[in-house]
Amino acid sequence: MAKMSIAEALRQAIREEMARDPRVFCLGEDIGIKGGFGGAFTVTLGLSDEFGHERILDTPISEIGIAGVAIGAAMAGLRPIADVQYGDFLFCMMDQLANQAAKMTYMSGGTVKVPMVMRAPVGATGRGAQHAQSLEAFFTHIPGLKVLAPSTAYDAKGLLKSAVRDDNPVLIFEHKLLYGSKGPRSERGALSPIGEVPDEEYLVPIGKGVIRREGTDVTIVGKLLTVYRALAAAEELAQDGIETEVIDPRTLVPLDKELILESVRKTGRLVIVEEDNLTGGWAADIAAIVAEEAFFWLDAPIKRVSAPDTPAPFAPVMEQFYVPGEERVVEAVKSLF
Amino acid sequence: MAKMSIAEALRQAIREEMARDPRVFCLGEDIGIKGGFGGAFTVTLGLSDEFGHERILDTPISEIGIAGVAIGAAMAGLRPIADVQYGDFLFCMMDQLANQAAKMTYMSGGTVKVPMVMRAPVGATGRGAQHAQSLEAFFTHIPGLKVLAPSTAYDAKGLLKSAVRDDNPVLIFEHKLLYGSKGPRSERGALSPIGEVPDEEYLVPIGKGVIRREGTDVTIVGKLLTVYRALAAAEELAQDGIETEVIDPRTLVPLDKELILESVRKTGRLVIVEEDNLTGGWAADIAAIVAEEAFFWLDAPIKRVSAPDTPAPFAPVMEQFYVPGEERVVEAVKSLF
Amino acid sequence: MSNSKTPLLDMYRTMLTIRRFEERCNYLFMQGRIPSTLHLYIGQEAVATGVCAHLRPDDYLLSTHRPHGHAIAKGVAPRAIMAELFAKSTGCCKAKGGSMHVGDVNVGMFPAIAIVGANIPIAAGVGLAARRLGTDRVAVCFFGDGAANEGAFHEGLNMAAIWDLPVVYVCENNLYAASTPFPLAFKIENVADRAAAYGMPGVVVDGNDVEAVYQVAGEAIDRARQGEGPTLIECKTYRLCGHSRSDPRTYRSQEEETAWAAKDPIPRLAERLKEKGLATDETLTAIEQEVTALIDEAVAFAEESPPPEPTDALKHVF
Amino acid sequence: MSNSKTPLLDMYRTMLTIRRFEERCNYLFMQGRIPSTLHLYIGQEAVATGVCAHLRPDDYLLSTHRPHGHAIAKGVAPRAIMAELFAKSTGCCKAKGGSMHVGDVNVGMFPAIAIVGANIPIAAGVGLAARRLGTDRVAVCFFGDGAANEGAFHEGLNMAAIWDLPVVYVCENNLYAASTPFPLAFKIENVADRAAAYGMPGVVVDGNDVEAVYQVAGEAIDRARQGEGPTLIECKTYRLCGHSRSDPRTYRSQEEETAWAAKDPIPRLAERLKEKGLATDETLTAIEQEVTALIDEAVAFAEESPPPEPTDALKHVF
Ligand SMILES: Cc1ncc(C[n+]2csc(CCOP(=O)(O)OP(=O)(O)O)c2C)c(N)n1
Ligand SMILES: Cc1ncc(C[n+]2csc(CCOP(=O)(O)OP(=O)(O)O)c2C)c(N)n1
Ligand SMILES: [Mg+2]
Ligand SMILES: [Mg+2]
Repeated sequence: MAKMSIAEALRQAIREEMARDPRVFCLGEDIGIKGGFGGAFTVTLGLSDEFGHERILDTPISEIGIAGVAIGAAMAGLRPIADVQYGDFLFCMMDQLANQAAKMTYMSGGTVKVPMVMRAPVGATGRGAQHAQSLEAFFTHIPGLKVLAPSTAYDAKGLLKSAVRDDNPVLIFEHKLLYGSKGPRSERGALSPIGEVPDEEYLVPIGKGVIRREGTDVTIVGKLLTVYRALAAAEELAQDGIETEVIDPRTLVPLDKELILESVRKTGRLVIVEEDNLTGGWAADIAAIVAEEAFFWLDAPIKRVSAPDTPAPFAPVMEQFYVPGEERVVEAVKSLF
Repeated sequence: MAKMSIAEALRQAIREEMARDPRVFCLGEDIGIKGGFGGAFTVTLGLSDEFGHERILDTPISEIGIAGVAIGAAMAGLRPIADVQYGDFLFCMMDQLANQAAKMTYMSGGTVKVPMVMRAPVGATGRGAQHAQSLEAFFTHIPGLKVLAPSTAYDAKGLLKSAVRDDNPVLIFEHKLLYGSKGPRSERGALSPIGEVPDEEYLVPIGKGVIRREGTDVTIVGKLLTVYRALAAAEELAQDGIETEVIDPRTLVPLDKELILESVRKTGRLVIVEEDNLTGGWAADIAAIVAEEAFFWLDAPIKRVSAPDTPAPFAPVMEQFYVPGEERVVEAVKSLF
Repeated sequence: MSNSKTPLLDMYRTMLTIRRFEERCNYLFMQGRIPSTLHLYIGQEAVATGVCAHLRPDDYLLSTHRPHGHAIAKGVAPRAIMAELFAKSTGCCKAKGGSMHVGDVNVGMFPAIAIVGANIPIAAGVGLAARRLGTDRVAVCFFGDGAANEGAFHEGLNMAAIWDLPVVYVCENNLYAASTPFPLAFKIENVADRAAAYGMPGVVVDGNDVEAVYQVAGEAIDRARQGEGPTLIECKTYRLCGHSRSDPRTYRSQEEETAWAAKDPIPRLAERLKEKGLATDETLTAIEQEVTALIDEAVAFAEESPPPEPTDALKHVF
Repeated sequence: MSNSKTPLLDMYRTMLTIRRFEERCNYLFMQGRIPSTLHLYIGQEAVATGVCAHLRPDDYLLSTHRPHGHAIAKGVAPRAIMAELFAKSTGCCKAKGGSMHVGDVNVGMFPAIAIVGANIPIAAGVGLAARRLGTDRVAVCFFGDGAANEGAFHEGLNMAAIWDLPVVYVCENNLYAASTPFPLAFKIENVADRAAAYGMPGVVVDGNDVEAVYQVAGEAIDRARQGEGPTLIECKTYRLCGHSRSDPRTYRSQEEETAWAAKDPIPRLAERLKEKGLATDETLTAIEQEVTALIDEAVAFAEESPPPEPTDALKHVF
């Protein structure tokens, strides 16, 4: 077992997959320049020394092109790992992801595959409205894409490796405050969970969630950063005698629905916490699933704890209000009893 | 009172607003060419004869540009009505809509306004996966945008006029099968509801829904085409003694939440019908709101009747399976009793 | 690439197959036997034919909302295209795609892409894969004049250029994007002039002259295959039909249509063949009959094929 | 536009204000008194200054992630920018925007746009409004070399060109897009060479020579104001600082940095002023003091200003 950050775990996953399969390569902005950043959050740092600039391919600032090239390369036999510097820029390549990558296999009657990975950092980190969004909900709503959201180093490595081997387009959302990027690319206010990662090779299967904490009184579903908010809230709630079950789905599409439903059937109460805006968020989908499929087990309304329906504000005091904190989770849970 | 189609009602709204306010203008592809189509569904047909080509501005095939120009023009004092030929192409301009139009007012601390309208046809009409999508859910999830979905000629006209006068970016989704476009641009299988439209000027306020049919046993919320599916289902259900209330929110953002909550408090049962894909759809948000705010009035699980999580298939037999029909609505309602 | 080796008669057969295929489509569509919408290629046959005559089955083709001609020229079976248009389970996309998405990867044609310009960066990616996998395959990407104003054009061409990718970009400038005449959307004469913005060679050619297209495309495809990078070819042409289904074409003048009808690439090639002694009227009649039989067969196949099951809609998402 | 009328001393003051403002920002940032990230403009001051010297307060400016210099040159109060960086309620965007979105519509500067290239089509729209409303206002749009590879660049420039909009596009080619050197992303010499692809004039100018920038910008702005359409100006320059906050700049060579430091536009202008007899060392020292006082005041204002209320986050969505 080695201890490492998520950025390191992702780097290791890329390194292993590239060593295993010559078809795997990375492309993106500022990912491999000598003396450069290794991507916006250091994930690819040093990899061009190992694999060369053909396989750690620096691109122009051309998001449509990055996505398009990744799609075309995947259709013709390579296995690209592309990235955007901030998730917000996925909107620049939205047509390529939503209309091309996601629909190609379907439109071809199953004869064409698009085995590509797109990595995107999300979350508000004091940079204002255009570098802050949580994009997961948009992409869970596009059939044909798989969507991952690892919150630990173990999962980040295992899921990225699975994503590279998957024959379909996979988006991986990574939270900026969880990377643990070092040096000039480190983040203020980061949580940077250092996790244990086995020395031997492993995969984390796409589509399997985990229970991060067992409990009997209420279920909290979180993802990425809010898994940690949920765990912190659970600690506090325990002091009031409320036993919280915390679920981290890890994969948003396909979703491990049964894990959530089973938990709610046990606890009778559900709170969903996400950093994204309330209206139309991913939390709504979880609520809708449970309101349909576990309705008779529910003892209380389903609560969503989300950012308000505003863009991300710049000032730290406003941003802290915007991003759901532990207290809001505690309050939401308590309102159910 | 005059009787007219939605395409005609929209055209009249544009004509009146352009006559009223010289700052209003239209831009888009193939909207004003002499001898051309008047847009993909004839909405702007003939308007360039009346207003000239400066105010019915034909653009290159440049969706980023169309949105960008509309945004810039709105920021500097005009009131553009832009359109895309098919809603699916909104993805090509997604950055402009989501990152620029929606956030400009906020980022400026309220000092800049973006009074623009973007019109987009939605719905599956036998053209395959890239000309079929229902895009509403994506845009309801972007704070800073208002989102309208008129299903009658009266609402189409009144809401478009309100949208033009609104100081914020407004998206209007129009269903291809409801336009009633004539001549070469008519649609097979269209419903084309002809509606009464007052001769005198009127506005439909943004943010107010309507009850399309009153009932006591179950609430169905639909939008655009599915309002008609819901009404047809209600007829059928009435024969089994089930009295259905059908709600058409007309405006998705801001949402007339109270109208829905009140109805559910009365009926105790809720079904939401939309043409969009199930996961992450707009229906999820309605379900989540009700599961939180009217939970104790609910007598049964909340049901969503949506398209499955696939792209739109081409073959009519598959498309009919894909788009939720009246029978699926009836079945969903009956499962609640 | 010398003219003596030019497979002119084969190209004639291909062009005629495309023409007759589409005329039949139009007829079937008008009769209501084909659903949806159609973007016909009538008048532009020399472009697809002249370009694809150089391609191997393992070369790649990326197409648009107007793909039937490209598909036939690349070797997709007309019956499989016809069955797709009929929305039958035997269609080249199993009736999942439809007219705007026909393709068959077994002959190197990916499903056509109906978002204008979106195939352009994808073609760059395909070219990248061809090179990185150590093959000498080439990717050809067709698109219209209208597509050259999409951001995807810009990003895709630039990336193909800076990485010297084995891609040939073929712009079919038929003077209109739907109803929009070229000069309304461009302040320049030629789309090919934009090649210079990417450090890529650009060539303009008469797209109604299959020999000229063949010549220019051959050079570009050779360059690409030899690792010398992409080319932008602009073929000046004209669609002798509406933009899509029942387009009345009232945005074009009668004179213009007549002038271009006189440049129809098929009679033009027929004349050349006879001039060059490569065909007689009899040869051409025989080809005509061959083509008719092929299309009759395709229609029969499509009509007899079973439709998909409604629930097939759920397959092939992943 | 003759050199005799050139407001060289005013431009010196502006350039120095930008330089000292940013040096102070950097210092405050390193001290942790400014949150978030910063993209400094140090080294490029001649561009914003030479261009904006021609602009009226009612002309428009569209900026980027690196906007402080543009803002100061356009007349946004340094104290309002500083307060924004400090995340105070008195900031030019009420602390909603931050460093990457500073602006003040009262002096014609819209909030800067941090999505690379996205301001380019928006500027076309602003120009369209200026004309349609019957004014002779001009819109200036700044962007970097990297932005010229975005689809938004392509679509925006083409639309500005075909409609002859009153827009001046100013590409600040500082040889790098973040860490990416120009030749890795372009197979051409000059971004301005792309103007031809849109039928627009393109000009290359030494962006470290404020007189040259002033000259070229003046011509383009005049053209735009007189309804003769847009221009693409490329200013060759260099940032004498990192891309953002604590960038170690290890992707650039020491020699290159040194060579460009020697071309620093501010000492260069100081020399010119003295050569021309427009200033003495004393004048320059006086300006230096003036500027320092201005910036001290801005910092004091920012520090003393109240932060926003947390719930202010909910305001200004619509
Ligand atoms: C991104 C996008 N915008 C608009 C359309 C609608 N549309 C389909 S074909 C077409 C015209 C295309 O013109 P051109 O590229 O010249 O090709 P042509 O039809 O002439 O072959 C348009 C506007 C589309 N399919 N995709
Ligand atoms: C669409 C988009 N892609 C990527 C980024 C991340 N990013 C911010 S600045 C920058 C480099 C910009 O280079 P250039 O346009 O040359 O401007 P400069 O920073 O040199 O002033 C990048 C890649 C972004 N903000 N927006
Ligand atoms: Mg065309
Ligand atoms: Mg730069």
